[in-house]
This record gives sequence, structure tokens and C-alpha cells, in this order.
Amino acid sequence: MPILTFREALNQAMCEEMERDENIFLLGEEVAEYDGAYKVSKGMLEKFGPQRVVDSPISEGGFAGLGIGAAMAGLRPIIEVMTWNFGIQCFDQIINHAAKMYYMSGGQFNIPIVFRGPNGAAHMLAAQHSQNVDPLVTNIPGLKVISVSTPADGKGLLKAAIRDNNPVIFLESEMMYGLKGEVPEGEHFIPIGVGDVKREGESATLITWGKIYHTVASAADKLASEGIDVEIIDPRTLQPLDENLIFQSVRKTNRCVIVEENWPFASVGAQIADRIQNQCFDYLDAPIERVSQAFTPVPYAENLEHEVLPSEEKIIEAVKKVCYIKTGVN
Amino acid sequence: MPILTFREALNQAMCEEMERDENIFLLGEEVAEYDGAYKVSKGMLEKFGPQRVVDSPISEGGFAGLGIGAAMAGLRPIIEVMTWNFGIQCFDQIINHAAKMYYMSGGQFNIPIVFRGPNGAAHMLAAQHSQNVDPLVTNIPGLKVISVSTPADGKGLLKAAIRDNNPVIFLESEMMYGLKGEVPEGEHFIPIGVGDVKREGESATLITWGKIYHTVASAADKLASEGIDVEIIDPRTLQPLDENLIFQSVRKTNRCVIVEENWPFASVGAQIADRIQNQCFDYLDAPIERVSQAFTPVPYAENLEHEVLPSEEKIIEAVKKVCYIKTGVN
Amino acid sequence: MLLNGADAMGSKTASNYDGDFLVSLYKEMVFYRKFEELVNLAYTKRKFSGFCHLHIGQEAVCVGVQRNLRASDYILGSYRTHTLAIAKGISPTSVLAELYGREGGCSKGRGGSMHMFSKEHRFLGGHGIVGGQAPIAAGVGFKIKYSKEDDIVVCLLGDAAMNQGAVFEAMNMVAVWDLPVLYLIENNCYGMGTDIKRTTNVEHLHQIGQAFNMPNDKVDGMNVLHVYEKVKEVVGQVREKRQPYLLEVLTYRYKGHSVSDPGLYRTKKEVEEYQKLDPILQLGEMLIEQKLANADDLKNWQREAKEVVKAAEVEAESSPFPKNSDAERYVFAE
Amino acid sequence: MLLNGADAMGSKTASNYDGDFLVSLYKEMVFYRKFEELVNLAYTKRKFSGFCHLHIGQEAVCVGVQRNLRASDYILGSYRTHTLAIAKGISPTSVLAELYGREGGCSKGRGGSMHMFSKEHRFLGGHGIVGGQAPIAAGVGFKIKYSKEDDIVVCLLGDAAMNQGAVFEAMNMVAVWDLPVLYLIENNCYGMGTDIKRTTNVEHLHQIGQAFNMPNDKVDGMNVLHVYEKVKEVVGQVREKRQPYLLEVLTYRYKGHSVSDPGLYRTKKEVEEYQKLDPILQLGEMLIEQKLANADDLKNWQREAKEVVKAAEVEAESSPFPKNSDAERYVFAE
Ligand SMILES: Cc1ncc(C[n+]2csc(CCOP(=O)(O)OP(=O)(O)O)c2C)c(N)n1
Ligand SMILES: Cc1ncc(C[n+]2csc(CCOP(=O)(O)OP(=O)(O)O)c2C)c(N)n1
Ligand SMILES: [Mg+2]
Ligand SMILES: [Mg+2]
Repeated sequence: MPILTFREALNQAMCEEMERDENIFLLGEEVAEYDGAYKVSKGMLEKFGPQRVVDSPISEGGFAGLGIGAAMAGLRPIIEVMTWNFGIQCFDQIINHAAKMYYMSGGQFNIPIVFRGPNGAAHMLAAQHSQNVDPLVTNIPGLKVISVSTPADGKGLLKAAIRDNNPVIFLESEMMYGLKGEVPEGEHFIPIGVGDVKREGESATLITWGKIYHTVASAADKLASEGIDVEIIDPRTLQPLDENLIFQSVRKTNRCVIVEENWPFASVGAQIADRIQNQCFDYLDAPIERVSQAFTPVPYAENLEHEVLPSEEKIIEAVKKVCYIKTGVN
Repeated sequence: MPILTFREALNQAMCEEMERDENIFLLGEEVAEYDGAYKVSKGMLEKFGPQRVVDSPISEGGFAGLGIGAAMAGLRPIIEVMTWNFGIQCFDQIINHAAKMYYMSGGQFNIPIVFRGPNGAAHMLAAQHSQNVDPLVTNIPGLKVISVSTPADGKGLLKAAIRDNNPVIFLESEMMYGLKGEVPEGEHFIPIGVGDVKREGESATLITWGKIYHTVASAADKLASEGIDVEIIDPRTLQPLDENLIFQSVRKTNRCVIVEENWPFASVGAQIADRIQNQCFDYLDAPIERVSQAFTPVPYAENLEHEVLPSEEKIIEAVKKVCYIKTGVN
Repeated sequence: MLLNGADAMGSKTASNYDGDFLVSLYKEMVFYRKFEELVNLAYTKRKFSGFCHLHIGQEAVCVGVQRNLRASDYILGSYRTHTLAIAKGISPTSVLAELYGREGGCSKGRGGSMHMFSKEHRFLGGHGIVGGQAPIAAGVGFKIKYSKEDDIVVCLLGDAAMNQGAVFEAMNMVAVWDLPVLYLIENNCYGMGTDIKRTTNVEHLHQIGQAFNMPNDKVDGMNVLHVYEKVKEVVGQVREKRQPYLLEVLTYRYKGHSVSDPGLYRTKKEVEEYQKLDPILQLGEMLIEQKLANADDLKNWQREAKEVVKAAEVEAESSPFPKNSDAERYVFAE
Repeated sequence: MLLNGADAMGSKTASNYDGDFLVSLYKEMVFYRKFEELVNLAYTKRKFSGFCHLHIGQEAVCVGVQRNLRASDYILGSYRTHTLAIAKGISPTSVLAELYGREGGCSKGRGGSMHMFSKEHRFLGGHGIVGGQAPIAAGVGFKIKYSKEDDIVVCLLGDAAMNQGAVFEAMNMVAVWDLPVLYLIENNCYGMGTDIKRTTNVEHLHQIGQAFNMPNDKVDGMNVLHVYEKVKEVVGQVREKRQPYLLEVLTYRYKGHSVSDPGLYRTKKEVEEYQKLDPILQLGEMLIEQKLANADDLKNWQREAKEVVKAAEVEAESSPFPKNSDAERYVFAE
């Protein structure tokens, strides 16, 4: 299977879909002549021309709405936000308009649109460039939300997002664009709402998604060398959430740690924990533990940033806690 | 004690504080000459003049930022959003600026500001006028969040919010402005972060806040008549949350229902459930149940709206469920 | 004090028009007025609830649009669009059924007063967030250009909506990309209780178009013939040049911002002054002057309109409420 | 092709100025340049990370502001504000310490390149959201008026920031409320890789002020004397009239948008053309012409500046990293 970087996989997904359907277009800041701020749309201007790959002004709220209008009239926009920090400027259009249009028009105007871009902390970008919006968008009915961790999932789910007839929020990560992985050619398509068992195991269930998955995976390797054999569930789609996959795993392992690279309060992790306690109450041998960001704006200084983000050590510690294994720290 | 409506109690809080400190001003759409869209600022223009009670253009993002700037320079703004549906337009300024300024300036620029206004569904206002933002703002470090259910709490906590040296999100409800209750005169001050036991009981803990509290209270009366004696905890402040008060109650009753007038996913209710399962694991005799809105945009038609919002019946049913009492429905 | 400056309708006067045409304009406006009067009454009688914003006084705008657009052109507006929806072809019955929260409503009772929609009639809402429709309209213009079609979009905005950043961003994009969008400001002098002069700094709102080098002008919105001619000209220009336009219609709303607003922020006298310029009144006088009708005709037409609206109401009320079990439909399309 | 139109500096020429003054301007600009060159190098050497936006080519703007503001006036800017911070009085050492993520940084290492702050110097950021500082600046203006003070606010914005709705909303409010805010557009021709001509429709960005009836003008930003005079005039006007102003400074950035941008969207030739107009070069030639300096002097001053910056770096690097245990400080004030 071909090995692609994350950005290549996403690029391939968009190109394949745009070749298939000429109503699809890509619009955002720097997506055309600059090949994308993070080069995700590299070569697409050349391939599809300036009508279908459109550089926008720095007017996030405006062009989000423009995408929604184009979708109402029959196109299928892909809107790139340079990062989701700026995507917050689209919230009025996404939350008040895109998410509600189909319902409030009594089923007349569905909005087939994808809003995509990098999300969450990268490296030393400080408070205004490190926001993870996943809890904010998953709370809203009418939006589908995807957060991917591997190039293959990226391709398969971006294709699904583009073909979906509803607004889809697609969350990427600056730090992952260069990450390589095997990516199936052509019609590689992963249905929205289907999670993935990224690692099988018996000792405990680790639930995670997005960039931090890779930290979880390496923590799992370390744990394995200590004889702790965790299962990793990556829901991939956060909205709708593949709850059954999660419940099955927890009912098997009886222990669960949720790892998210975000603030803990009213987060996706909180939601998952609640669903598990409610649906797997009698199966749990220990309280569900969560690893998330310290509840502070993300600092610039490298040491502080490391301090507030989830880390391998914190994950390992949490797994040991649910397994009732004493660590030096506890 | 004087009986006041909710709007009078809030008005009193603002007036008392503005009399005390001339750096406090009120700004928002229709707050001055119109006395407020919901008459919360009635008479304030006359009392304080047009410099301190300011009608703004319909520029939510802009005047949110204006408030932040005024706060950086030494004033203490109260910014009224006509409803929180439009407050979403302030999110870039609230989330990216107000919440992060103190941290990213290394402790130099704190932002003493209150953003207040009605929140959540009212009656037949349809999808774009029924949004409850509590999960969206509680996820953000650097913001304090208050959601009140009685006139007295409204006064005491609005005074605390105005005196706080940080951004405070203060959530009210159109439907409650006319609600009456006893309100202490003068220096009635409720510290932020302190919850309230609104009703004592042994059978189960009901956790709720904001307008839906009143539905919960009447459900509690009905349950009492059936011999089910619930305790009602109203955290009042959602961020920071008075977790200990919640834990104490659940450790006593061993059963818990969380009722929120909002969508369930990644909500404040989910957060509370997670904290309880984590901290009261061995005390729980039943899974925590949650009552919340159906996961749909809020419909206009009265019957549909009733259908999707939490109701007395749904609350009673959930309480019986955690008490393992069979109902007709289950 | 009243309308800010007049406007050209070329050398045309009422006598340039066909009599039947003028009568039909009259009847059309009367219909809109009677429709909103019934809605007002129904709301007061609590036949429905929520917010309810009436268009009374602003009827000439609907005519301007109704007469100059093609069925395939698109319209978007604010929450004050019961009659605009009718002007675009949606049946009065289904607008009323929508107000009454019925399955037969043009948005199946899910949207209500602020959210009229009809895909069939290319009526793209009915929007409740002030100015929110402006970027959406830009997107519809984008689609038209993208697909090389020759339709246009009209996006109606209130005067106070001009202070929304989203509206500026939208106008900038349509200007830069040459999209066929007519932004039509209904300047009814107030945003809720706030005189627009208190929240903008330009003399005329259409001058905001200068920030985008967008052609712009204003028209007397109390004179239906002026509105008709100006909208015709401007629609023609947008359609031909495939470029946007910003048109300010100077009008006035007689009723409160919404039915529950007592309107204490303006004098009775001010309202009365505007009512002297009432578009229906003005055209009625013209009809009589031109001997196209007499006072009884006018009265009859008004009665007839009232009857049609009444009949529509009866029909609307016979539409069923949505089924409770359908509450969770229409969240996602297949 | 290059700068869009000239601008008045009255009848003044270089000979109108005191020689020491001209020399001091030169040294000031050289200092900013050398500072950013060191920052560039340090970033390339990975002494710090994150985003890093340099101001090289735009030095005259800092001078314009530095020379015409009082210590009690306020400044806000974007993420491209290392040297603007210095211009407002923040020590070069603490700017560098901030870049290096040290406790001694002007934001205690919490903010980094994009978030310089100093309460003492009334430097209110250092903002990372394009245009986000514009409404905040309006609020500072509001406070000044509220408290009847006589300071003013200068808010710097990039050319591309003019497409942000928040900026429009802010300009409208300062215009309506007569707030003493000078919005200063640094038009360096690009927003990242996008030529500003591709995303706005006006010939000159300052014309956007027309939408708010706000006085506005432009100035050649490559000529430091022009900038000095124009900013002086405009600052004086804002201070005296207590009304806002929109000033466009036509300038150019030589380096990439950020240090990691190779700048492929423009030709080498274009950059070179602008560099011929370099403000430091121009003033240096003037000094020589006026016999206020010779080539060696210029070189010496450049060397001196470099040394001062180098020393500042050494000092900055001796500042400790923040304590890990302090990671959760500064979320809330007492
Ligand atoms: C973003 C936003 N802010 C505030 C409101 C509340 N609101 C509804 S209508 C209105 C006044 C709008 O006035 P204008 O644009 O002139 O339209 P008109 O009502 O006069 O037709 C306001 C403030 C809203 N719906 N949306
Ligand atoms: C709201 C927002 N959108 C996008 C970005 C990403 N971004 C950072 S700088 C920039 C270009 C801004 O150009 P301009 O305003 O001309 O300032 P310059 O960089 O030229 O100084 C962009 C798009 C951002 N920081 N904020
Ligand atoms: Mg109006
Ligand atoms: Mg620029």
C-alpha cells in the first residue's frame, strides 16, 4: 500500500472527490496560490483552477456563511479554516445557521459542507493558537464531527465527510501533517460514526482520538512491556459517537481511561465517561479516569506547555490507577 | 424581606454596584433608552446617564471586544447580550481574548467584565433563538460561569460577578424575568463557586441549575407525595463548580439525576456525571441518570418544543429509575 | 425630517403606466397589509406565540421585489418576511400555517414567524440572526457564478443589520468576486428602539458601499412606483453586469418592532407623518386622480383582500400539528 | 507598480530638520532592523520556536509611532510587534526574553512572539487573531473618553486585517462615539501570501473609512520623514479633536510572512524594487547628502546597534525559564 503523509492523504481525498463531482470546491485562506498554509491543498489550484480552489479574504465568519449559502443553492463546499482558533469566528454561521437550517426549514435545506482545518495545541503557539474546539462543536445537534489520527483514517473519513449531505466538522492537526502511514488507493471510504479498535488488549480500555492517539499508542507499548495489555479505541467520529464499540470494550476490560488533548470540563471525554458509567455500570471495576489538559490557557514557554498537555507519563499513571497498580507517584 | 421579580433583582444588583463604583458601566443593545429588551435595565439610563448606560449598535463581536479593551484600561464593563444566541458572535472575543488575556500577558492584564443576558429556550422562539451556551463557555479556562434560578441568587451572584476581577459569563432566562421571590436588601452577596442545597432529602440527589430548576422543584413535590424524598443541589456557579457539595449529597443519597435544559453531549451534566462516577464510585447504588433536551435544534411548533425539552414527567421517571422503582413507562 | 432625499424614476409619472398595472400594484400592497393585520390580530388573540415582526408600512418593498424578479431568482431576508415570502410565491396559507405551527406550514411548523423557507420558490429564509443572511446570500451568488447561471440573488437587510461585521465581510466578498447579489437595505429608521442615526456615522447607509467600491443608491420606499422603477433598474444592472449592488430603500414601520413592542421610543406624530406618505394611500390617491378607481373600489378591494386572507387562515388552521413522534426528524439529511 | 501615490509632508524637506534628530531617526531604525535580524537568526538556530513574524522593511512605522506618542498613550498591534513593543518603551531584553520563553520576558514567557504586553508601558498586546485588537482598541478609547483623559490609542492593523468584520464593527463604534483611536494600517501589500488587491475592492484601504465618515489618508511608509510628519499630524488631530482617524501606511515586508515562509508568491525583483526604497537606505543617503554622516558613520552605527542587541540577547538568555509549578498561575486574578 502506498505510504503517504497526512497532508497527502487529505489532499488525495479532496482531489478524488473533486474529480468525481464538479459541484465540490475548496475555499479558504491561502488554499490556492500558496498551496495551503500547511500545504494540504498543494497542487489543487493547478489541477482544478481558480474557480474551484479559491483564496478567500481573512473573513472567517463571512466565508463560512458563503459556504453555507453555496450549499443551500446546490454546491458542496469544503471550507478550510487556517486553524480552528480562527474557526471560532465561524461559530455564528456554523452553530446558528449550518446546524439548524435543515431542521428549521422543515427538511428543505440540508447543508452539504465540510469545515476542515488543524485543531488543538501544536508547539509553542501560545494561548490564541492552541484551541481545541471538539467539545464546542460536538454539543450542537445538526453537526457531524470527525477527528482523525492516521493518514488512512484521514483519507477515508474526509471522503465520507465530503459525500455527506450535512455539515461536517473535520479536525486535523498541524503537528500530524507530516506524519506518514499506509493509505489505500482510490475508493477508500470509512463511514462516519464507526470507531476503530487501534490496539486489542485485555487489561484496560484506552479511548482517545486525534493527535494524542500517538502518545497513547507509545504509552501502550511501554505498558505492554510491563505486562499491562491495553485496548485502544479511537472513535474517529466524535459526533455521532460509536458508543457500542466503546461499551463492548469496557465490558470486556472493566477498566477505562479516556485521553483527550483538551480541557476536561464539559468535554467529549466527560461525555464518554458519562455514557460508560450509565451503560456499563455493573462492569466497571474502577472509576473511569481521564487524562486531559491542565485547565489553563496554553502557555508559550516550552516547559510550561509540556507541563499542561497530556503526556505519556500521565497516561501510564492513569492506566495503572484504574488497574490498581501502585506507582511511585500515587 | 422584599419580594422582587428576577429583573428587579438583577437591576438592583447592577444599580447598587454602579453606585458604589463609577468605573462600572452597562453597554448593550437597547439597554438605555429602551430600558432593555427585557426591561432588566429599567430606569438605569435615567439614574446613571448615557455615558454609563450605553446603547450599542448590533455589533456583538465588536462591543464584546470594546468591553474587553475598556477593562484592560481600567473600567469594569457589564456587557448585555440581548440573548446568548447572539452572544455566539462574541465568542472570538470571549474565548480567544477575554479568557486568555491575563494568562498570555503573564498576569498583567486581568479582565474584570461581566457578559450577561438570557440563555436557552424560551417559548416558541425556534432554533436560532433557543440556544443554551453553558457547555460552550464552561469548557474554557479563564472564564467564570454563573447560571441562576432565583431572584435572590440572581442578585447575590450578579453582585459577585461585577466585583470579580475576571471575565464572568452570567446566564439568565427570558422566561424567568417576571418570576418573583424574596430578595435581601443591600449587601446581599453570594460568593462565586458556592452551590446551594435547594431542598434536602434522602432518596436521591437531583442536580440542576437555571430555569429548569423550577420544573425540578415541582417534580420533587410530586415525588414527595409518593414518598420519594429528593435532595436538590443547585450549583449556581458552573465554573468553578462546587464539586464537594455535589459529592457530599451523592455520598448521602447514593443515587443521582442531573437535569439540564440543554443538549446532552459534552455538556455540563456530562461533566458532573463524570466527576461523580470518579469521586463517588463506591457510593453509587445506580448509574447516574441525566435528563436533557432531545438532540435536535429546538422546533417552533409548541407541541414539538414541549416534546424536546425536559419535563416534569421525564424528571420523575429518571428519579424512579435511579431508585429502581418501576414506572408505567419502563 | 422625513425621507432623506428623493430619487430619480426618470421622467416617468403615474400616467406612463397601464391602468391595470397600477390597480394590480394597489391590490398587491393591500393584500400584504391585510395579511399582516390578520397576523397581528391572531397573535394578539394568542393563536400562536414566539416573536412576530410585521411589515406594515413597508409593503412597497415587497412589490419592488415581486415585480422584478424571476421565479428562478433567489431571495433571502430577515425575520420580518411573512409577506416577502408571499411576494416570492409562497402561498399565504402555508405562511399562516407556519405561524400556527402546523405541518402544512412552508417550513412544516418547525421554523415559525422568523423562518419561512421554500426550496420550490427559491426563498432561502427567513433568518433570525441579524445580518446572518448576508454571507449566505453571497454564497448563493457564488453558486450562480460557479454554475454559470444567469439568476440573481436579492438579500434584504434591516438598517441596523448594517452594523454587523458579517454583512461587511459578505459585501467585500461579493464585490471582490463580482457576484450577482443585490443587497437591499430596508431602512425603516429603527433597529428595535434605536434610531439608526444613533448607531451609524454615515448620512445614508448605502454609502457604506463605498468601502467595497460597490455601486449604491437609495430610493423613496413610500412611493411604490419609485421603488418599482429603481428595483427594476438595479435588478437589471445586477443581472446584466453580474456585479453586486447596494440599494437603500427609505421606508418606515408603523407597528412595533415586534407585536409586543409598544414603540415608546418615537412620537405618535412621527408615525403619523409617515403614514401620510403611506404607499397604499399614495397609490390610492393616484388611482382616483387618474380615474382608475373611486373610493368605493378601493374599499371593495380592501374587503376582498381581507376575505382572501381570512379564507387562507381557515385553511391554515385546518392543517394538523406536526406529530410529536416527528420531533427528532430533520436533524440530518440522508 | 510600487507605492500607490505619494503624500504631502507640507513644504518640509530634510534640511528643515535638526541634524541630530535625523541621525537619531537613523539609529533608531537601524536598531529595529538589527534587532529583527538577530531574532531571525535565533529562530533559524532554533533558540525558540512557534511562529515568528518580522518587521524588517517596515521600521519607519515604529519610528512614526515612537516619536509622536506620549508615554501615557496606548498602543495595540498584531503578532508582528517585537519592535513596536520596543518603540513603546519595552526593553529589548525583555522582548527577547519573551521570545526565548523566559520568566524575564515582558509577558513572563507565557505569550511569546505574538503576545508582547506591558502594563507599565501601556502596550496592550501583541494579538494573534487577525483584527482582534481593533475592538479592544475601541474599548481603550472608550475608557479614555469615559474618564475624561487626554490620551489617545493607536491600533496597528495589517492590510489583510481590514477584511475582518470585527474591524468594521470597531471602526463604526469609534466613529459613532467619537473615540480617540488612530487605526493605522500597515499596508505591506500582502496578507501572508495573498496580494491585498485580490481580497479588497477599493483602490486604497484608507477609503474604507468612508463607510464610517471617518477622516482617512495614506502616507509613503518607506520614507521615514513622511511617516514622521503624517503620524505627527494625525496624532495631533486625534488628540485635539477627540475623534478617530484611519491612516494607511504604504510599506513592504522584505522577509516571509513568518520566518518559515519562503515567499514564493512574489518575485525577487519586486522585493528588490522595494528595497531600493528602503527607509534606512533613503535616510542614510540623505544624511550623507546633508553631510551629517559619512559611509563609515553609518557602518559604525549599524555595528553599534548590533552590539547592543547582542548584549540584550545575552542578558535575555540568562533569564530563567518559568517554573513548571507555575504552569497554572495567571488563569484568574484575585
Ligand atoms: C445578531 C443579532 N443581534 C441581536 C438580535 C436581536 N434583534 C432582533 S431584530 C433587531 C433589530 C434589527 O433592526 P433592523 O436590522 O433595522 O431590522 P428591522 O427589525 O427594522 O426590520 C435586534 C437587535 C438578533 N436577532 N441578532
Ligand atoms: C482571524 C485570523 N485568521 C487567520 C489568521 C492566520 N493569519 C495570521 S497572519 C495572517 C495574515 C495577515 O495579514 P496582514 O493583516 O496583512 O498583516 P501582516 O502579516 O502583513 O503584518 C493570517 C491569515 C489569524 N491569525 N487570525
Ligand atoms: Mg430597521
Ligand atoms: Mg500585510
